[in-house]
Amino acid sequence: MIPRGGGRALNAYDSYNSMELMICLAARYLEDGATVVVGTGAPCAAAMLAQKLYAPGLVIMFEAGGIGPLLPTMPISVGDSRTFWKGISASSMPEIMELCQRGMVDYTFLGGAQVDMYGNINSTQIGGRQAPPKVRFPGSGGANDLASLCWRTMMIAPQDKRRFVPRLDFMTSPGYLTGPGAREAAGLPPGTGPYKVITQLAVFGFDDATKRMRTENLHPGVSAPEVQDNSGFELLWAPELPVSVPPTGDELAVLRREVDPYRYIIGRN
Amino acid sequence: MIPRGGGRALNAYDSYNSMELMICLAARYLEDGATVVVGTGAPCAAAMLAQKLYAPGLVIMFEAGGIGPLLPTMPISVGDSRTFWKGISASSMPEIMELCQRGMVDYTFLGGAQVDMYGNINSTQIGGRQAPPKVRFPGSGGANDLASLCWRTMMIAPQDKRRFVPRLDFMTSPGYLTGPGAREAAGLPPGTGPYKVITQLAVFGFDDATKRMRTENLHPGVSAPEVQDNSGFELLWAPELPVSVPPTGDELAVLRREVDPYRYIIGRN
Amino acid sequence: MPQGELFVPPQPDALRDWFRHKPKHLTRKVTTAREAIGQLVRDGDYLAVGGFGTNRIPTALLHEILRQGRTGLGMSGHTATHDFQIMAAGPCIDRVDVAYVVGLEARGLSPAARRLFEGGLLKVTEWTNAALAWRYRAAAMGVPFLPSRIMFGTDTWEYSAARAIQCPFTGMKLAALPALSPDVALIHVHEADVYGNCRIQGISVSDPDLARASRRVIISAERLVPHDEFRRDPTRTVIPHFCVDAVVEVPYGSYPGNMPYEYFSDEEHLQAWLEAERTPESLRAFLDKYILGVEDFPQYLHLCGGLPRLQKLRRLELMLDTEGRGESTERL
Amino acid sequence: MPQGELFVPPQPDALRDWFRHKPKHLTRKVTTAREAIGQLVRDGDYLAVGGFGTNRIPTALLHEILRQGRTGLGMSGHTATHDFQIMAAGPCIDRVDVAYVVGLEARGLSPAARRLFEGGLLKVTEWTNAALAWRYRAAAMGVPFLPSRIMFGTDTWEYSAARAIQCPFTGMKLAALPALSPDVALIHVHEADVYGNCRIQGISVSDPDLARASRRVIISAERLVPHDEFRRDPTRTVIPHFCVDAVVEVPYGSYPGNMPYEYFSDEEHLQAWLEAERTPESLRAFLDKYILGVEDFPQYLHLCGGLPRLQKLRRLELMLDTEGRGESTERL
Repeated sequence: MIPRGGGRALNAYDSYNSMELMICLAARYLEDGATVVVGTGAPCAAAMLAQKLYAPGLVIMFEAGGIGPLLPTMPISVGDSRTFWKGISASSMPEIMELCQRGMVDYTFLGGAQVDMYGNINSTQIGGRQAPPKVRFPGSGGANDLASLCWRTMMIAPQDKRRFVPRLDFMTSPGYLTGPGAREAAGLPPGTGPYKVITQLAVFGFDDATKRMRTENLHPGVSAPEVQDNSGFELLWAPELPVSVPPTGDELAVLRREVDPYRYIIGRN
Repeated sequence: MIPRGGGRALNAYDSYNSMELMICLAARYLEDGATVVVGTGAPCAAAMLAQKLYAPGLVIMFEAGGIGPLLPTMPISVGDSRTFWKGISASSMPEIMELCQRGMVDYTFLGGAQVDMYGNINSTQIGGRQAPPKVRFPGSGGANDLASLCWRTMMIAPQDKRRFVPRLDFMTSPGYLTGPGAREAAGLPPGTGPYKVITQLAVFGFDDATKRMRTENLHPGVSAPEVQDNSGFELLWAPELPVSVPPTGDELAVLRREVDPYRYIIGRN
Repeated sequence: MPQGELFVPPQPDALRDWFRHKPKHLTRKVTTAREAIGQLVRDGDYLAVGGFGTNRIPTALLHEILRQGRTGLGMSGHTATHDFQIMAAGPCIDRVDVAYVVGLEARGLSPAARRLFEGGLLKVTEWTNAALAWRYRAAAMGVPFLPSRIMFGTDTWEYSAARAIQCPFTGMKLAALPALSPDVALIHVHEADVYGNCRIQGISVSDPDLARASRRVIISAERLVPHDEFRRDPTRTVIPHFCVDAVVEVPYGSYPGNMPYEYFSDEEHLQAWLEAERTPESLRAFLDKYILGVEDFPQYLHLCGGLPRLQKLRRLELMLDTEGRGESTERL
Repeated sequence: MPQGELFVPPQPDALRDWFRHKPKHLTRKVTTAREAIGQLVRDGDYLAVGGFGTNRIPTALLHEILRQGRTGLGMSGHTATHDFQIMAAGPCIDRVDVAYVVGLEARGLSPAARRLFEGGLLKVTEWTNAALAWRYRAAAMGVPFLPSRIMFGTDTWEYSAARAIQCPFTGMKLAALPALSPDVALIHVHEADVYGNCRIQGISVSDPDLARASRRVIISAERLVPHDEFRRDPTRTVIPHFCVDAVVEVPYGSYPGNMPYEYFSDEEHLQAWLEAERTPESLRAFLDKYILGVEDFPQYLHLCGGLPRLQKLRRLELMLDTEGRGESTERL
């Protein structure tokens, strides 16, 4: 637990772990009336939290077909029956992917084993590009599709030098590829790309001119050198680096009591 | 009414009109377990008759989405509720067209204002190809699709020199286009094309070598010159010209009592 | 190369921007036909109509377009029969992608629609029902075209705006059909909630794709049902709310067309339309009486025989005889 | 140009011939899992599985493939998780189109599946979920490819077998996805009749397209229902009988996966699988106990706790607490 604030006696909401912090920060980016395709885990927790606190009109979707459920608990699979529990529509994989392709989905959240300075993501394998790999991961799933087609891609991911790498072992899903204009040149829809990366240390955006990852907020108690030390590539820095506003009591209460009462996700810290 | 047979006293099933004859002949071509996309009118009557008499497993489909109805009466529209009355599936236009495109539909029946010696059909307009036309008809509807994609195209049509023409005013739907190999060269699926044309005078097939229309059966009491005189193009002739087997009492009974009791179609003669 | 005009060229990126800014949250969209048409259909728009000509058609919305005197509309003729007839009566339209128009299937040809074509008053591009269905599908998928195997070798092809392409895998020749995203889609459904979620019973024709392909979507519904009814059985949602801009509750809204499971088509009234069309003058008198001279759709229904007539059409649809017994093939 | 191997090249004309000769009439297709797999799945076939990894999966059919010792199968990895795990356990497979495999979502990675990949025992082509979904759709539509806007610029693209094409209307670059027609599809549904008509409640994932794309289709169904039930409400028919070759009634057939509206996934058993996979020996012992050493699926269910366990999973699915009250978020 990271103690929050100064000399007061700690109560339950004065401390939070990094998973709770990342989820609460992510939730604040999802505005009311937006659409978001999420997976299980932290992104789903963030979307649920946003829906309960800030964005009652957030339309949560899952790639297997669930649209607008009243999520009663955290899904275990992006295709399980919770993903369309009292939903607007129990549709299909093509329905969701086509919603994304025709521009109706604002946000998606992705994870991965590695990310580079352009927000490109590896969820396929460690080791050379030629089989057999040293470690095989699941592959794209819907990640490449969502990163290609949704307007804004977000990541919630722990950060260290193994994960923030200068060169991906395999580029599963597109960030800004090799920099400005590269997505459009490659054939991806204009105006799309990585938006925010939220780690246990900081919040990153992407620099307009270079499309490189840029530190925008440091979490409470985190220093800039610490952030750079936990990245295998050189980070850019916003002119101002406001400290991330820590989770509020409300956020933590709803997250712990309603979103993830069994600590499936927030217990993983 | 065309009197059937010789000197016996006529009863109801000893005579029939040409619409009844055409429907009964057409019905015999639809084998059990086949699939057929039909429109309203005579083709639908033929399919219903076949289903009741010869082909209980005939799967009747309508381009708007109806699949396998237990047709209680003749539909008025190929999209009305009779077309999926107690049906196997109430699907969609793309569902039916994709069934055709992937090769699952054996037969279709088309009509038209004009047909040429290759079985090409005009249901678009009379007058030059450039608008405005002298007479405008509905256009392709699903006819071009069905003629392109179903395995065998059938026609039930009255025959005269205005309808059997040397050159169509507009080729709406493909028969054999300009002859052998032309469909494949144009890009249409191999092995498809016109199969039989049933008129008030004769049954026509298509000659393998030339893909031209070929008289195969003369209806009772009809002569070869009469058939040629009612065609604006030169007909080919099968080596044998058996007389069409006239409607049986069973066929006429079912057609008149069950298929078209209000004589919507068979009264049009 | 086909020489037809492409009235609505595919623009996937412009559409992405459009769809991005459609509202996605649950907002109340219930309004009147007058308001919906007044605000969402503009002169010159390209229009597409759901259902199938005389089946599950949004008659009330079409009457309203006629009543408000819209002109210069483009129209998709994906089996447009009575719907086309209403638009041709204005005439509200000046260009049409034809698959099937002018005819009313077995009922005959529309004299008024013929006059537009034969008088050269319409710009025309030829297609087929599958072509228009797949053009909607392409737009709904967010791609600029779909390949197909239709139309080759015919004049339909020559006067379409399709293009021949070669398959990069097989080398096959294919007909590329350009995505069609209408400015406005008008769709009649069985049930909607106030947010625009929709259910259809029976064949959906091309309406799921059409609702997803179009920039603006106006729904008329036989009845509004509680939002929770959709959440109770989300498998049955055919059109989700975020595709929809306006919802109008119109009982008997497909009359004189057939509404599956609700009422059959009124063949007598459809025949009266066709007969009224014989001359422009008789058509004008007919329109004055039934559409232009009435305030709203309930008045039209009243003029056509009102509830007793609709009750009869309901029995016909359900195949009940005059005594209410089922499986009847009587003509009522 | 992408360098992945195209395991199943598009062949629309060969497929047309195949589909032409599938029987279309209503014939009884009910059989056992053993018979269905025995007759319809051959060594070397290319396989695709419906549902979504641990949701609505045809577990009984997959067990039977394992039990009958099929080898050299190809497999579509359109989110294949527990289904992939079963096929990898054989191993029954030697090549895979990957979108999502090896992982079981939040549950972790399958050691046995990793051993296949990391030991170089599989031929692999990379795709995405949308790519495989649209590849099924292309085959279901009867076209050799569909265009899309995915995968560009990545290694996923490089190791796929897609092709870049140019749109004939807009000039846009598009990713052409080759039609994928599996030799066999295995799909678990809620309800089927003896002819193979099927209904699914909840998300359909890609199964409507998959059933239409595949040469042979084996359905396992929670329950058979009378044929007339389909005719009573034909709007709900998701897969029509003429796509289907065999129907097997398997109550709880998606266990240990989730079956929407019926029973939740058995997370304990799924964890036990993952743990058993740690070494080939422990996996073999697990398989011997649960699959290879049993006669049929009911025996497997019995070993896993039988009806009491399934009753618990049913309550979990319906969110009933131990007292049967609704909306419970208790872990039973």
